[in-house]
Amino acid sequence: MAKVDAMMPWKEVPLGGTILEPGNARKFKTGDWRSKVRPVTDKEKCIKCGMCWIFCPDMAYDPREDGYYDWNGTYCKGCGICAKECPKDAIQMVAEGE
Amino acid sequence: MIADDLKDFKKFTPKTLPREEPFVSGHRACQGCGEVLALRQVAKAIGTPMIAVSATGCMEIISSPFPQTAWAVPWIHVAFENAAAVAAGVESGLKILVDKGRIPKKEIKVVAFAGDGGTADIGLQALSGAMERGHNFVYVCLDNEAYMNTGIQRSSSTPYGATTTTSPAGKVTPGQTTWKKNLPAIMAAHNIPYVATASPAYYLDLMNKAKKASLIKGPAYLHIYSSCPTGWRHGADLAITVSRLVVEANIFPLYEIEEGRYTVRKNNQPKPVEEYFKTQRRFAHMTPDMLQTIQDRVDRDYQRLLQMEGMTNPAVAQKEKPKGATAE
Amino acid sequence: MAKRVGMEVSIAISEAVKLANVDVISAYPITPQTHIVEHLSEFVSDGELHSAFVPVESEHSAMSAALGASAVGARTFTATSSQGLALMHEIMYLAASMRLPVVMSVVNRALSSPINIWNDLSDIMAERDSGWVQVFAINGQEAYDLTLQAFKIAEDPRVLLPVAVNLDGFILSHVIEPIELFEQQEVDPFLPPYKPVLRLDPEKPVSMGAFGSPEVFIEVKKQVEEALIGSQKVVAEVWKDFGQRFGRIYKPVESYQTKGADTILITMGSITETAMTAIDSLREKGRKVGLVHIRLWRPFPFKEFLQAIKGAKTLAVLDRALSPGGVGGPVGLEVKAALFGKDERPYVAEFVAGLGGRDLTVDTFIEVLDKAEKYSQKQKDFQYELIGVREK
Amino acid sequence: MNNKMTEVRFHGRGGQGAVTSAELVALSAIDEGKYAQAFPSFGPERRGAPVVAFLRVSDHQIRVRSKVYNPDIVVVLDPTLLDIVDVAAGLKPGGMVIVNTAKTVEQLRQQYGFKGRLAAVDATKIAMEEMKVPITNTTMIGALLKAAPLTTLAAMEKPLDHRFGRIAERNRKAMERAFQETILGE
Repeated sequence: MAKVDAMMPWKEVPLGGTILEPGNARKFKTGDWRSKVRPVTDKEKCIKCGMCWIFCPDMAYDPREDGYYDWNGTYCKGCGICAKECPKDAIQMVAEGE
Repeated sequence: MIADDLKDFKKFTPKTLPREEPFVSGHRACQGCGEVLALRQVAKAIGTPMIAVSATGCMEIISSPFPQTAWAVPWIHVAFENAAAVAAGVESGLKILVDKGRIPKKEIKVVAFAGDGGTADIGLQALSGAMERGHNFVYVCLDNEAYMNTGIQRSSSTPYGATTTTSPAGKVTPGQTTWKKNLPAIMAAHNIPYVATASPAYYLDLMNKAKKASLIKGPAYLHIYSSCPTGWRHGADLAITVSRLVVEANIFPLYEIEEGRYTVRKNNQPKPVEEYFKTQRRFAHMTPDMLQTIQDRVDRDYQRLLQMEGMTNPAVAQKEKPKGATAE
Repeated sequence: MAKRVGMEVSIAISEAVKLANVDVISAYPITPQTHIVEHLSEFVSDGELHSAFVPVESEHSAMSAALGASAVGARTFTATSSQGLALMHEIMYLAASMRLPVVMSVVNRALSSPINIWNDLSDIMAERDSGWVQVFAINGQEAYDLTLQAFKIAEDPRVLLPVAVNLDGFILSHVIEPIELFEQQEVDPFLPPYKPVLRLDPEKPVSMGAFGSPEVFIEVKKQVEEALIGSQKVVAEVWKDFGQRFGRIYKPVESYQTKGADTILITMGSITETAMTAIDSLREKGRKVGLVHIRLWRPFPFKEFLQAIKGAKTLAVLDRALSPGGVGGPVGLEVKAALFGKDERPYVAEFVAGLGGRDLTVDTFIEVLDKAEKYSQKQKDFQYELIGVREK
Repeated sequence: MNNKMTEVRFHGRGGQGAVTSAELVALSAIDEGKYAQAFPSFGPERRGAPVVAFLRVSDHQIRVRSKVYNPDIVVVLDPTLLDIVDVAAGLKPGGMVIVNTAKTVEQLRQQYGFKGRLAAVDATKIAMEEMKVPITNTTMIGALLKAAPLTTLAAMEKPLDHRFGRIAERNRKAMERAFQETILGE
């Protein structure tokens, strides 16, 4: 559904309906779109190849200095591509809420 | 000559991929969208400074629900059929403002993004004009093989036999009755310096081609396979699976055309096309003779590509002896 | 000091565009506007005008490229007519709502079918609701002046709306007549370089043309409407400034011999000058007639218009575009609407004439004025009359 | 003339068929000679994104065409929506929220603090058992009809057959089980 905060007095709408804050879609929690499962990475099996990071349509893996990748539940929509593509099967799709 | 444009081009390796994300999280694409993944990889490879131009379509809608935008770079969308023309205006405007000293000289990459409908159908005229005029920009066609934003209607890029809401599998006609329009060949016919096809499963190949396209002075065209779970009726986790299979079956061969010279990624032991069609319910009604028709034509088209390479790029053609299917 | 020369009006317009030091010209040929862009291409190729000439492949792309260029902060010009303007229609609305101050010459020509390359106002009247500021020239000097002024109006931060300068195809665009050409150093103080409020800039990224849900669409449209209505004040300022610098005063509505006039003819565009001669000849015969022509069509100058026709018993509106199945033409509709709430209202006789280049002679105007007065006496109840139709 | 009209709002996610639920009930009610109206909340529906659909059923002609802001009944096809969407927004006094959930009515009331009338059914379990897919749109129709007799289970057969053909029977079974198993809390 359309974001409620699209409502604003007409004088406050930026010129021509332009969006002035680049990349402010980050404020939107697409993680709410997960309904059934989420990916969980087994650090033992992970070889830091970055497939989960480069194949994620929602950029829901944040590279860490030590080479591992942190899963970001705020954005992950639970599609399961990362689990499918992980060469070491280190990522399992686990039921939400557990 | 693109050789000097690319003289300091260094290929990406898995460990040297840029961290920057010109396109950020929070966009409203469906779960497991292959097109937004392709877009992300292209934007990441090209990097900043960049000005992005979108045609109307899924990527434009999911990335700009006012007041939020997934674009961290300057972005403009005007209409469905004019991404190439708007990009031409942006590029011309930047060039003249630099010439007149009104803005500092900077290598700003102008990149147009459109779907297959926006490119092969309604936007073809503006695209042809911009290419012929030689504007310095990259045009990226994210091909999800139908009009997905309006609810999966057929386009000229919908593959033969696929069902869509306007090419349904009926008793008389079994889905799309026409063969996929060959956009890369049409773009090559404009004698532009760079044309390439890519698939997000082969992300290094894709990102290297995107980088090369952005470095080349003049127009460049990227045609990128973009899977769509909603429109193709496949699992949300299969974007990369189908993006790899389509290449392994030679249905979507990967190649570059640099100043008319073809360089084809060889795959002389392709998987049967049926293995690809099995993964998506849009092909569920495929009959054996349709499969055979497709297999024959896929094989023939692949041979033609090799012949084009032989004619236009003999050095490369000889160098590579035919080998088995090469994984990335 | 300005130089007086004989020049084809289209060429004069390209001279004005050169003086404006335009950054990007997106051009596509269509009779009768083509001389403008042809001449501009010569300036550019000779280095007389430092701008990017983009020979696009269609008018749809002409307007699209113009938007792209304007979005990066370039001063942008294009020109078109008839079918070309119709092909731009989709993007006209976006230019206004995205607040991109493109300037366009519209060399007015009939809309097909039948295909007809001659003059009437059907093309621009089909863009009435696009949100553009729209002005009309009645002679070559005006076309030249209005083009220069258009950039200053469009780029004013209080406006930031595209401006269409209308001139009649052939009967004005292709006429050689005296034009006073300005010097560059006279114009530069009047028209400084374009300073955009918003532009596509990697240093400060923005997203233009976003997807507007029901929650915000009306608010964006309200902004455009306020800018368009508010632009009349800016237009007046620009015309005042122009008058002080160059001596010619422009007003949204101009009156001609309307003092003590019972019947006033309402016209737009260059036929106005022919009509003035008809007014003169009738005045000599003691007829109490006058003329009012509308220069600023959008935003419509209601106050000035009502002031100009005060005291008239009869208005004879001469439309150059037909609104089929309705009240005749768009100008008649606007005039009747403007008068509707007023307690003291003249009789309005609505005529549509000169479609598709049918020549409007002095006699035609006399015929219109005579009919208007006759119908007014009888308080004839009719929607409109199409002038010059061959019955037999 | 009391225009006895029932307004229902369905909450689901893109691709779960919330609007199909509304449409099938409307078709069935119309078959019975009543007046009905069903429509989605128009907008770009993306797979996974929260969406709503609306249904109105009445004995008299329905002329209001805006969205349903004050529903008599809310039907929630996907329990995970409870955390992110205020499903009870605008609920009429005495209105009821029907939720597809494995939880009991008490647990729901406790976890989400629902004040109004509440009903629960594990439609996902029923759908998996009867139809082998976790699609709950037809199943939840059973729950809705338990809460409000907008149409009858019998009348639902025709629209189900028309829409689902050979797999209509499974949908009908799941709908009927939901009708039986829905617990109408207070």
